[in-house]
Amino acid sequence: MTVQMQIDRRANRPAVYDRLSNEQLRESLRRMHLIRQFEEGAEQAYMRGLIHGTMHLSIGQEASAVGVCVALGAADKITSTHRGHGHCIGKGADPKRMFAEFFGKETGYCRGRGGSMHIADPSQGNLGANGIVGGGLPIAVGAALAIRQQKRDDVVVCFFGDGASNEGAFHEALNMAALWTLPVVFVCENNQYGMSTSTARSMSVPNVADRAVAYNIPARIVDGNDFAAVAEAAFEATDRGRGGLGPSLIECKTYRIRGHSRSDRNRYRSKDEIDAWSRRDPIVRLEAELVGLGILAEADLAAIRQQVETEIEEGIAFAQESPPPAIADLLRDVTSEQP
Amino acid sequence: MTVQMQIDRRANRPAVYDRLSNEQLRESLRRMHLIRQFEEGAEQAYMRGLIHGTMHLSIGQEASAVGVCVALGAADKITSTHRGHGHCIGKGADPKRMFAEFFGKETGYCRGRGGSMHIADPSQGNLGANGIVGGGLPIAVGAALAIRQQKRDDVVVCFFGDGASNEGAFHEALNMAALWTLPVVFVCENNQYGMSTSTARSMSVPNVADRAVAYNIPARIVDGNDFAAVAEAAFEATDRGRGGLGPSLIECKTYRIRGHSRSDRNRYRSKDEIDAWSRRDPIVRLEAELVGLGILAEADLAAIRQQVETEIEEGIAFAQESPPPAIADLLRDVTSEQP
Amino acid sequence: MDRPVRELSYAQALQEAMAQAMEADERVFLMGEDIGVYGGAFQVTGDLVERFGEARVIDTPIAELGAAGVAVGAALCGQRPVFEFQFSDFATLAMEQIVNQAAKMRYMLGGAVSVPLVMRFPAGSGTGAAAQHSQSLEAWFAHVPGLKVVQPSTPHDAKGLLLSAIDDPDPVMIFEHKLLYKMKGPVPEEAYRVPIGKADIRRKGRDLTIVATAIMVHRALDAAAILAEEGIDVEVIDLRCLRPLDRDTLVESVSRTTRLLCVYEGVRTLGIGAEISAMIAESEAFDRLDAPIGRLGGAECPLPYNPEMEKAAVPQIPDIVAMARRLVRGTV
Amino acid sequence: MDRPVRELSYAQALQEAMAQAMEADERVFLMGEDIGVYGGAFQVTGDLVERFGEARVIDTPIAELGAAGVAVGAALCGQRPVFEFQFSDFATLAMEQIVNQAAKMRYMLGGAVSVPLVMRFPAGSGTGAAAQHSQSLEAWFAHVPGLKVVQPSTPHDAKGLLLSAIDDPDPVMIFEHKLLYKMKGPVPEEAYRVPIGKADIRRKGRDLTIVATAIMVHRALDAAAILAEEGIDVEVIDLRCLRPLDRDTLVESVSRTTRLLCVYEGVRTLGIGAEISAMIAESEAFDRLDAPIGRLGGAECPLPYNPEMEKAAVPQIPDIVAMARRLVRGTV
Ligand SMILES: Cc1ncc(C[n+]2csc(CCOP(=O)(O)OP(=O)(O)O)c2C)c(N)n1
Ligand SMILES: Cc1ncc(C[n+]2csc(CCOP(=O)(O)OP(=O)(O)O)c2C)c(N)n1
Ligand SMILES: [Mg+2]
Ligand SMILES: [Mg+2]
Repeated sequence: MTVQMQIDRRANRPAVYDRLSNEQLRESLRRMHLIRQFEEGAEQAYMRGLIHGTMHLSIGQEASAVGVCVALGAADKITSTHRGHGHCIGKGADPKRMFAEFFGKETGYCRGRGGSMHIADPSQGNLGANGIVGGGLPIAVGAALAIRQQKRDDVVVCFFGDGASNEGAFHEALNMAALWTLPVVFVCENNQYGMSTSTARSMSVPNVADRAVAYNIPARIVDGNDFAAVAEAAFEATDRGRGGLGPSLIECKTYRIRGHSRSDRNRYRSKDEIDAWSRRDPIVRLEAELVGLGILAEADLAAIRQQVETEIEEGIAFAQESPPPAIADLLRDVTSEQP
Repeated sequence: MTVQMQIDRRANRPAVYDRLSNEQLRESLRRMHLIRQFEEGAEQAYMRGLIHGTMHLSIGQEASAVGVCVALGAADKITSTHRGHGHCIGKGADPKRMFAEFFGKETGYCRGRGGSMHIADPSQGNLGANGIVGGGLPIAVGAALAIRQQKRDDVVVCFFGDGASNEGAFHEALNMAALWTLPVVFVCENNQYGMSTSTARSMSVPNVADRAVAYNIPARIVDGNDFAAVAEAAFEATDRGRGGLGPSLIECKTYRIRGHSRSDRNRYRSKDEIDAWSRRDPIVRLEAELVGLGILAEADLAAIRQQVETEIEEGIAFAQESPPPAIADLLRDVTSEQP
Repeated sequence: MDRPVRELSYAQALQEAMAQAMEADERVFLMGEDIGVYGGAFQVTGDLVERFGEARVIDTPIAELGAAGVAVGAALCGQRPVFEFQFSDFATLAMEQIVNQAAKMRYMLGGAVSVPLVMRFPAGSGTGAAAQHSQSLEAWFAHVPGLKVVQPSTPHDAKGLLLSAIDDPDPVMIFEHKLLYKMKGPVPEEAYRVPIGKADIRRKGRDLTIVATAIMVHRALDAAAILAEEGIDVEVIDLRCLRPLDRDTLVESVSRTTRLLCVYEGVRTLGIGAEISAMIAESEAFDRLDAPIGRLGGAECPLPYNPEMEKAAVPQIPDIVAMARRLVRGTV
Repeated sequence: MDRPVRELSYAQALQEAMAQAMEADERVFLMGEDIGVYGGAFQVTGDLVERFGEARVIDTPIAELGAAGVAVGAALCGQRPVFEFQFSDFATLAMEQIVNQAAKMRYMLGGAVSVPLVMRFPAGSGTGAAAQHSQSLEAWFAHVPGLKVVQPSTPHDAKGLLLSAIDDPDPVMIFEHKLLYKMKGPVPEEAYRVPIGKADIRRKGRDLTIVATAIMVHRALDAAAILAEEGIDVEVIDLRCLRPLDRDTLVESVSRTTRLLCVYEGVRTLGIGAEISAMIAESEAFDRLDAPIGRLGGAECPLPYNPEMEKAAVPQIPDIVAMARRLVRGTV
């Protein structure tokens, strides 16, 4: 297996770590924990009836979110998906305000109007999750066009799923990005399923990366559960974008451990499959790697976990204590004129 | 140039002619003339103010229409485009009723309700032209699904333009056709432009066929002005479809000699380019070939042209003499219940 | 006659309609995202794939425009597709095929074809799914000649209207309210039909006609019960079909009660109540009107996530009661 | 003051607005199919590519959904795109980006962003282009909170409303009637604005208010001239903006004239006249009404190709005259 080979090859320090300070690596691991614990916290709150609506957990996919975002600066932009908590935290969001959003509070990123599927933080370059599969693809291209027009050298990362690559929006967006040589990195988190439908049952080619040739876009397939592999591909692609060489596609092979959303009965996949992927947990792997490379000590790991746990607890408390939006504000922000 | 080489190579009788009787070859040439003269007749009628609306002429593209349709039986289906007169005649339509449609008459294929962009003849397997670029692509796949469900061995030919291949509908349709191994032949008439926009300015790859690999669909590029080359590819692809091997794509490189529609000022291309392509007239080439191979004599050519001229004149007369629809029938056929 | 009537949920009733249609006619098949082994996002298709196989219960890729076009093509060639949008909001991706192709094809082709296509749209708010998963866009479709648009409010009508829709030679759009899927009600076992184009007077009354759709029918009935105690006698009409409108039933009722209130969840401006109001205001019932025509529709905003705000964005029972009082007792 | 007022065509007026906006603000750019060297299907962008270059007058591939999304993304990031649909009918392919993204983004994100996007839609029938190139879908957009929808009827308003739209922080949809593009009228040279949300009383009258949109404004004015000779004094209001509606102007006018006729080209059912009628029927003007509210809209069919049928499918001057007579003189 390609994936296995890559792991063996990197017995030594990954080259990409030369571009990252130890502090950044530590922070990356911390963010992966933050994503995991954020989602576990949200899941519990949901089961306890504290949150309504639905949510899509990315547990098991933390490396692709953080591995990509580590290559980005604050001025770079991302567009995200319905399964976007990881991207959001990867791009620097505050779990407090994310929880507040889940709890429908005025202190949330969307002041309680958006919920899980719409969290955004434009001030940090996060243009938002999206409830529409594929909805963010052309928006990312537009953001890249704006960057070009504003003569900046930022890049845009567009996260999307394997299922989204079947949408016409994918085709139109990639064609325009390539045609106009725009600084976009298309990051496919291929977790093998679009809801219940496996890639084999929805795609006429085995890999999403196989589609990139139709746009003359360079594509790489990486082990999406390997932080370093993702980060390496992300730096390569963002360098290309910043250098005016146009878009790239990165396909991160990964897996969502939880069901698609809260209503999933998991009928379309086997327990064995889920277990096998659970054993490839990206957080466990990064921890082992950083310790193995002497970048972190076991004690650091415990400290990180502890710090994250506290942050999550505080986040939930903040959310619970925050005020809800005033019903009288129902029509506020429909347009820029306030009622 | 590839195209030139192909011509030289075929100094001898094209292999595909073994599958066609001399009568079929003669009829193919006749249909190409019929398309040409039909459009010239329509053009004149339009300029004389006898027809309103717009029309999209395919003069110069007759070989792809007829070369593909010669591989089809009456039960096979086609979907066509805004530039569909050739496909229509290729599939056996009667120019009388086509003219009647142009003149907005009750005897027209659409009883005067559709005009140039909507001519269809479902009884002959022609599911219709389409005013929406790319609109016919998924419809063709649906027709192929119906064939599968009805356990028939017919095929569907889906004509579309280079411009249409930039639509999301293209991506979605080709993916489903390949995924479900459906009997569709996607025939791209690449006439180098979508309206004023050249393929270089609208596509991130040089050929539409370059996109087929993204769907695992076999693709061939042929000289679209060479009847035999088109027919050969069409038989290969329809054989595949009938044999249960799934979809194919044929890209016919061709050129429209007229402007995009009646309002085109031709600012986006040069007279030289138009002249060069005019010298590769598919009708002239087929005539030369059939005479060279001894299939037709010069006298036959004159007879065909004469017969077509008469048919066109009669068609126009029929259309002019036909009654218009009754205004009282305005709401007829909106749904199956008649008002 | 005396058999106790069986109860099914709205979702089960829809499923039974599909199963009976598929048993009776091999041209009928289902298409949609995750309608096979997953059973549909709202479990409407449930286990049908086990009964009818993957060839007749087709999971499509996430490709609404293309998949809708596939359904149009299959319908055009003699099949009878029943297409599920996972959420009605995603129909925004397929409007081209629905509106330019399916709705117009028969007319554009001078009657040479028909497009016997059924599309199912889970619609409406109340599930906390926010602005992109909660819309009620049925009025758009009711604006399009060539389409028929139904909106059942009970399990009984869900089954009967879906069976009629599958029989129908033209494209029929069924809007199903997500909050109704689990609602139970009597559903006969046989494959009965509810006619497309007929409204249903759910409660007779003298003082005010309320025309409501989908979940608002139930809220209107509840409001009517409250109002009855105050001596206000409300007639409640379940519109059931948005295109064509059952003009006769509506005009007759309003002529009798002399007052009209339209209640619907879609955005108030240009929601279905706008058409009902305008239709009455230009009809012979106009001269009988004793009060302005009231409308309660969705708020002029996207659906918010916060549950209290979400409720505030669509008509609730107290809103209906209050508006009914104003129309019957006061001046506006 | 005394300068003779310069005349421009409606298309030229739009072009001048774009040119002035692009000169004043480098964030403004144009996107669409064949808007560069071709000049646009209706020659609205004309030679602008020569003046502003291909980086600011962008020919897109034929990919309406994606291109609309690109415009949304650019707007979100501080640019000011003006997007041309080649025909408004093709917006059916882009409803997702317009309705789920552009219209809702500000609200969904709690006010954190705005989407300063302008979209231009050549609409309407009369060109013999048949059912897929002749629709008037503006009512769909007026049903969507978060959008603003304008429909200028004169060169003057075309320029002024387009400039206001480009200034506006929110998505503004401009519906342009194809038959108006060549119509000439006075257009000041400076970059003036016409406010979004204000109707225009084009003719004062006492007996009947006609509210019309786009080309119907001109037909209504012609009808009013005919009716004046018969002693019927018609007030003609050019609605100009479909969302938000100028309620005050409409209610005031109808309260004065006591009669209302809505004339619009979109399909009659759920076209903009449905909303105007319903708005008046629930307003304080209701009690002043001396006649049913009349509506003349597009026929309940796709637009046919045959030119006589095509005319019959939308309101013409004699239809307006006849309906006005019935409302003022007779009972319906
Ligand atoms: C346009 C659209 N179609 C369907 C859905 C419903 N839906 C939400 S997520 C999802 C699966 C998406 O699969 P993928 O892109 O692989 O992302 P993943 O959920 O696996 O992260 C579906 C079908 C949607 N939200 N939007
Ligand atoms: C969805 C859609 N977008 C745009 C148009 C306007 N239009 C009609 S034909 C055409 C060019 C099509 O190019 P291509 O597919 O290459 O076909 P060709 O005209 O060259 O035969 C355009 C832009 C349309 N009819 N439908
Ligand atoms: Mg996936
Ligand atoms: Mg072309």
